[in-house]
Amino acid sequence: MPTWENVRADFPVLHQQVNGKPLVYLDNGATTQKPRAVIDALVRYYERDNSNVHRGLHALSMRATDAYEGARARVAKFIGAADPAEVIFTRGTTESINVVARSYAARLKAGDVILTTEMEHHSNLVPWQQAARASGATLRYVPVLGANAEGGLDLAALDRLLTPQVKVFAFTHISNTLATINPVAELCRRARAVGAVTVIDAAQSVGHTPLDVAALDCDFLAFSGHKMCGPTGIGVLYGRRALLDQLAPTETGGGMVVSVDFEGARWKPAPERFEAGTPNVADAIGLGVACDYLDALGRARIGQHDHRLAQLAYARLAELPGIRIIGPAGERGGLVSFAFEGVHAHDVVTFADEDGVALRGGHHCNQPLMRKLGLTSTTRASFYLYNTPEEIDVLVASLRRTLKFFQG
Amino acid sequence: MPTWENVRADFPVLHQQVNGKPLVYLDNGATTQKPRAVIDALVRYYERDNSNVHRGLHALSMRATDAYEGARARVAKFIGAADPAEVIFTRGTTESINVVARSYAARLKAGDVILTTEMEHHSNLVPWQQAARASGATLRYVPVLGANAEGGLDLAALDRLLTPQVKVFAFTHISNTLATINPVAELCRRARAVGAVTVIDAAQSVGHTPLDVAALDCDFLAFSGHKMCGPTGIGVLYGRRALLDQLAPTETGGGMVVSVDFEGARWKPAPERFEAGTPNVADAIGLGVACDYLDALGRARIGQHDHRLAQLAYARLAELPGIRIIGPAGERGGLVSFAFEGVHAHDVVTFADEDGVALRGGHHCNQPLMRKLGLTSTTRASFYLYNTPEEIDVLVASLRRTLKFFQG
Amino acid sequence: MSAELTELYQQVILDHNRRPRNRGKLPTANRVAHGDNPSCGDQCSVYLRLDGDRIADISFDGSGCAISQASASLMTTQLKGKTAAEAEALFRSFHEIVTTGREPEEISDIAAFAGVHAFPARIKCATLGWHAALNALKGEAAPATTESHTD
Amino acid sequence: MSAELTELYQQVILDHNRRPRNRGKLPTANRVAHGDNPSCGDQCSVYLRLDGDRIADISFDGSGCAISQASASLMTTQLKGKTAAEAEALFRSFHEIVTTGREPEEISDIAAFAGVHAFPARIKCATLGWHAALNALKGEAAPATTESHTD
Ligand SMILES: Cc1ncc(COP(=O)(O)O)c(C=O)c1O
Ligand SMILES: Cc1ncc(COP(=O)(O)O)c(C=O)c1O
Repeated sequence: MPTWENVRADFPVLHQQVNGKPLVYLDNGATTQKPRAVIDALVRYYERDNSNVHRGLHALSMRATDAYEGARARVAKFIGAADPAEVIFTRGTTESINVVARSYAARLKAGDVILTTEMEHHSNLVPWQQAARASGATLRYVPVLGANAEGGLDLAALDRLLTPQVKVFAFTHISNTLATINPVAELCRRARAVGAVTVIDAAQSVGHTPLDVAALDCDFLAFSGHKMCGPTGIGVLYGRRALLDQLAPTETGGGMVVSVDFEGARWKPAPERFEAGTPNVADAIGLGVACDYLDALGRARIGQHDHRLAQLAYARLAELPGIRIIGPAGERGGLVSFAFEGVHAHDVVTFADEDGVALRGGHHCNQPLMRKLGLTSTTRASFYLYNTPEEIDVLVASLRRTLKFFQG
Repeated sequence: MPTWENVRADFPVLHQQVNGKPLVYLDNGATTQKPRAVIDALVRYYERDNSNVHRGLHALSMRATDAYEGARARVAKFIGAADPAEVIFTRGTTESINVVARSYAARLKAGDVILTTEMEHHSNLVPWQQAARASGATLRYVPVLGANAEGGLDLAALDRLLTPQVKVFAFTHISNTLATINPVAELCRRARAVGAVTVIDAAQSVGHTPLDVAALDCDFLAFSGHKMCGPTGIGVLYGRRALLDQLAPTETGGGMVVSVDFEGARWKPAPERFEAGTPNVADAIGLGVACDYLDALGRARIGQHDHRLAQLAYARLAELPGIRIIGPAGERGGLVSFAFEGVHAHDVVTFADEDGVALRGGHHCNQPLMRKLGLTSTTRASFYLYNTPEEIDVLVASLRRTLKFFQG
Repeated sequence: MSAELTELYQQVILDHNRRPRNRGKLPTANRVAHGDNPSCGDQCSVYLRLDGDRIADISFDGSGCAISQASASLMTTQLKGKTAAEAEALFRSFHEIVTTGREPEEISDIAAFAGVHAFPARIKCATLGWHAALNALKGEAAPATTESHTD
Repeated sequence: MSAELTELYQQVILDHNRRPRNRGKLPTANRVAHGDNPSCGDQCSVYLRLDGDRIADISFDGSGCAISQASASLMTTQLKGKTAAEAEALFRSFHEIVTTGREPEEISDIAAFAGVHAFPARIKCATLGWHAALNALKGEAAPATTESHTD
C-alpha cells in the first residue's frame, strides 16, 4: 500500500541526475511517471501469464483473460461505471475520441451541429472537424473568456449555442494548457436538456480528481493510461451501454465478430465490438494496477496536492518580471502555463533542463487557442503527486537565471 | 547475445509448472513468449527515460524520442525498408490492415475490385468486406485447393482474377490455420503487372523467416509485435513512401498535424501523419529489442527450427487414429492444425492443459475457410524457437490419452 | 486424470455426448432459435413444439465440444413437457450449478454439470443450448450468442 | 552555465536574437516562402527579391526561439547578393556545422551555430529559416515544414 510519506520512493525514474542536477520532473501534463507497482505488474505478466486472451482454453490463456477482464472491471470501478462492458480499451485519449467521432460521422447529417470549445486539445478538435466535414454537420465552438483565458467558458454563449440541432457536445474536463476546470456535470445537464450526446476529454482529470461517470451522467468519456501512472499505449473509451450497442465499430477483424462468411460479418456487443485484434493485454493490466495505486492514495488528496502546488507556483511565478500567466487565477488544475516578454519558451525549457528541471514549451496541441490569445507558445510546469514545494523553488531559481541571461 | 544453446533460459515464462506438469507452450500462433531482454527494455525505459516524445526539449523527452525513433529505424532494418518513415507504429496487424483498408475505402469506386484469398484471417478479410461495402467495390477471393486445403492458392484462378479492375490485392504470407507459405514475391509481381497495390499480412511470418520488403517489392505489409517476441499493444504498418504520402490519415489529433485552426488542419507527412496522439513508446522500444533478439539468433535458422518441429509433429500426429490434418504436407510454416473424428477441439485442449500442454482449439479467426473444409474447429499446435522435439513427445502422449478417453 | 477433470467429464456427460438424445431437426417444431459461441465456433439450434405455454416436444442440432453437446442433449430431456416458467426456473438452477459447483437439493441429472465451475472458460459451452432454448421460448428471432450473456 | 549551453547561446546568436537584421516584410519581394516547426509552433517567412539568379534583397519575419530567430537573421546577412547555387552551398556548410559541430575552415559567422549539434532537438530551430529560404528560391508554393526534412 502506498503512503504519502513514501510516495517519491515508489517512482524509480525520479531518483536520477540530469545534467548533474537532481531531476525535477514538471512535465506531468505530457505524461506521468510510473510507480514500481505498475512496472512490476508488466514484468509479472510477461514472466508468468503471457498468452492471448478470449479464445484460449489453456491455463495461461485463462489467467491472461481473467487478468485482462479484471483490469476492465477495475477501470470501470475507477470511473464509477456500473457495467465493465462500458469500458473499451484503446491506445489512448486520441483513439478513444476518434472512435466516437468516426461513428458519429456516419450518423450525422447536414443541419446537425457538433459543439465543442475553444480550449480543446487537437485530439478533441481535429476529429470533430473531420466528422463535420464527412457528415455535412456544422462545427461550433463555445468561446473562452478573457485576454488570458482566465474567464473560462462563456456559459452565456453556451445558452445560445446549445440548440436542439446540437447532436454532440465534446469538451475537456481540465484544460492541458490553461488548467481551467470546466463544470462538466453542469455541461452534461445542459446538453442533455437539448438531447445532445456528451463526450468528455478526461485526459488531464481522471488521474487527478475523483471522477464518477454516473454522477456526471455523461455519455462518453476518454482518457489515457500514461497520464495517470499507467503504461504507454493504453487508454479508455467509456460509453453508455445503450449508445455503444448502436454505434458501428470503426475497426474490424478478429475477436470482434460473432460470425464471418465470405459475404459479411456480424459484430459482438460492446466491449469486444470495439476491440478488433489482439488487445494490449499487458498494458491494460498495468492500467488496472495504476487505478489501485491512485485509489490507495486517494484522488481527492491528489487533487488537493496538485492544486496546492499550482497555487504556490502561480504566486511565485507572478513575481517574475515580464511574465504573462494564462488561465484562471483561482481554482485550477495542477499546472501553470506562462510566457515571458522577449524570451521564447524553447529557450526557457533548454535553460531549465540545464538545471535538471523538465518543462514543456510550445503550443501544447492547442494552436487555435494560442492564436486567439496572441501567443505562439508558452512554457508549462505541470505537477503530480510526487512533486514538492522545494521543486518549485528550483523552478523559480532556474527561471530567474534564464531571465537574467536574456533580459540582462 | 542470445545463443541457440541457451535459448530457453532467455524466456522466464517457460520455467513453470501448469497443473503440476512442466509447461509445454505450443500456442505461438496466438502469441509468442518474451525474452528477458525485451522485458528488461520495458523496465529500463520506465525506470530511466519515460517521457512524452516529439514535442519535448528536456533530457528525458529527448532520450525517449531518440529511443522511439531508434526503434522505428531498427524495425525498418528488420524488414528491409530503406526509409524509417515507411514504418508506422500501430497496435498490431489488425489495426495496420484497417488503416490501409479504410484509406482505400475512400478512394475506390464501383467497378473496382479488391482481391483477397480464401485463407485469410478475419483481420485481413472483414476490413476488406467493409471497404468494399463503403466504396461500392467488389470483393473477390482466390480459392484454396484441396479437400484439406493442402493445395494452397489456386494460381490458375489467380490469373483469371487479376484483371486491371483489381486495385488492391491483400493476402497472407503464412496461414495461421493451414501453415501454407504463400509465394508472396510472385503474388506481388503478378499484382504489379495489373497495377494493383499489394498488402501482405505478415503476422505469422515476420518473426519466423527472413523478410525483405524491398525484395518482395510489396506496397504494404502488416504485422504484430506480440507474435515475434515483442510486447502486446504494438505492431507495424509498412507502406511504400510514395503511397503513404497520398493516403488520408484515418485517425486525427495531436502530433500528426502541421497546423490547426478553428476551420481545419494540415497533416504532417508519414510516419507522424498516421500516428495521432501519444504513441506506445515503451512497447515500440520493446519491439526494437525483439528485432535485435531475433536477428542475433538468425531468422533463417529460426525458420528451419520451426519447420523441422512442424515436420516432426506432422509425421507423429499422422499416426493417430481418426486424425485429419489440414494444410500442405510438405513445405509449411511452424504449425499443425488437426481435427479428430468424434472428439471436439475444446475437449482436446482441456485434456492437453491437464498435461501442461498449451494448445489452441477453435476456428482460428478463419471461419469461412473452416466452413469450406467442412469443419467448425481444429486443434492447433504452433511452434517457435524455444520449442523442442521432446515437447512433441509430450504432445503426442497427451493426445493419445485424450483419444483413449473419448474413443474408448 | 485429475479429480477436476473427472468431475468435468462425468459419466452422464460422456454418455450424452456419445449418444445424444433428441438430436436433429424437429419436423413439427413451431419455434426455433440458434445459438453460437463465437470464441470457439460452437453452434446449437433448438427446435420446440409449443403447445400453449407447454413444451410439447424439443430437439437440438449443432456441433461443439462434449460439454456443449451433452448439455444440450440433457436439456432436451429435462425440458420436454415443462412450461416456459418451469423451464426458466430450471435454467436458473442449472446456471447456479455450473457457476458455483453447488449441487441442488433435489437429485437431478443436471447436477452432473457441477464440475464445469472449475473450468470458467467452459461455462459458455454448458449454457449455449439453454440460451438458445430460452430464446426459442421467447420467440426471439435474433440468434443467441454467448457473448451477449454475462456467463 | 555549462560549456554546452554557452556554446549554444554564443554572443553572435544572442546579438542577432536581440537585434534581428532584415526583419519584416520586404515590399519589393518577388518570392516568398513560409516555414513552420509543428513540434513547437516556430514560424518563419522569408521574402526574396530575385534578380535573375541572384538574391538582390532578402528579409524574414516570424516568431520562435533565440536559435531560430538568430539563425534566420544571420542567414539574411549571408545570403544577400548570392546566387541560388551559392546559397545552397552555404546551406550545406551550415547544415554540416549544426549537425556535426565541426567548424568550417573559412572564418564565418555561421560557425557560431556549431553549439547546436549538442542539442539535437534544436537543429530544427536552426534550419527553419534556411529551409524557407531555399523553398523561396525554388519557387515552391507549399509551406516548408521541418517535419518533411530529415533534420
Ligand atoms: C495471419 C494473421 N493475421 C492477422 C492476425 C491478427 O493479429 P493481431 O490480433 O495481433 O492484430 C493474426 C493473429 O491473430 C494472424 O495469425
Ligand atoms: C486535454 C488532453 N486531451 C487529449 C490528449 C491526448 O492524449 P493522448 O496523446 O494520450 O492520446 C491530451 C494529452 O496529450 C490532453 O492533455
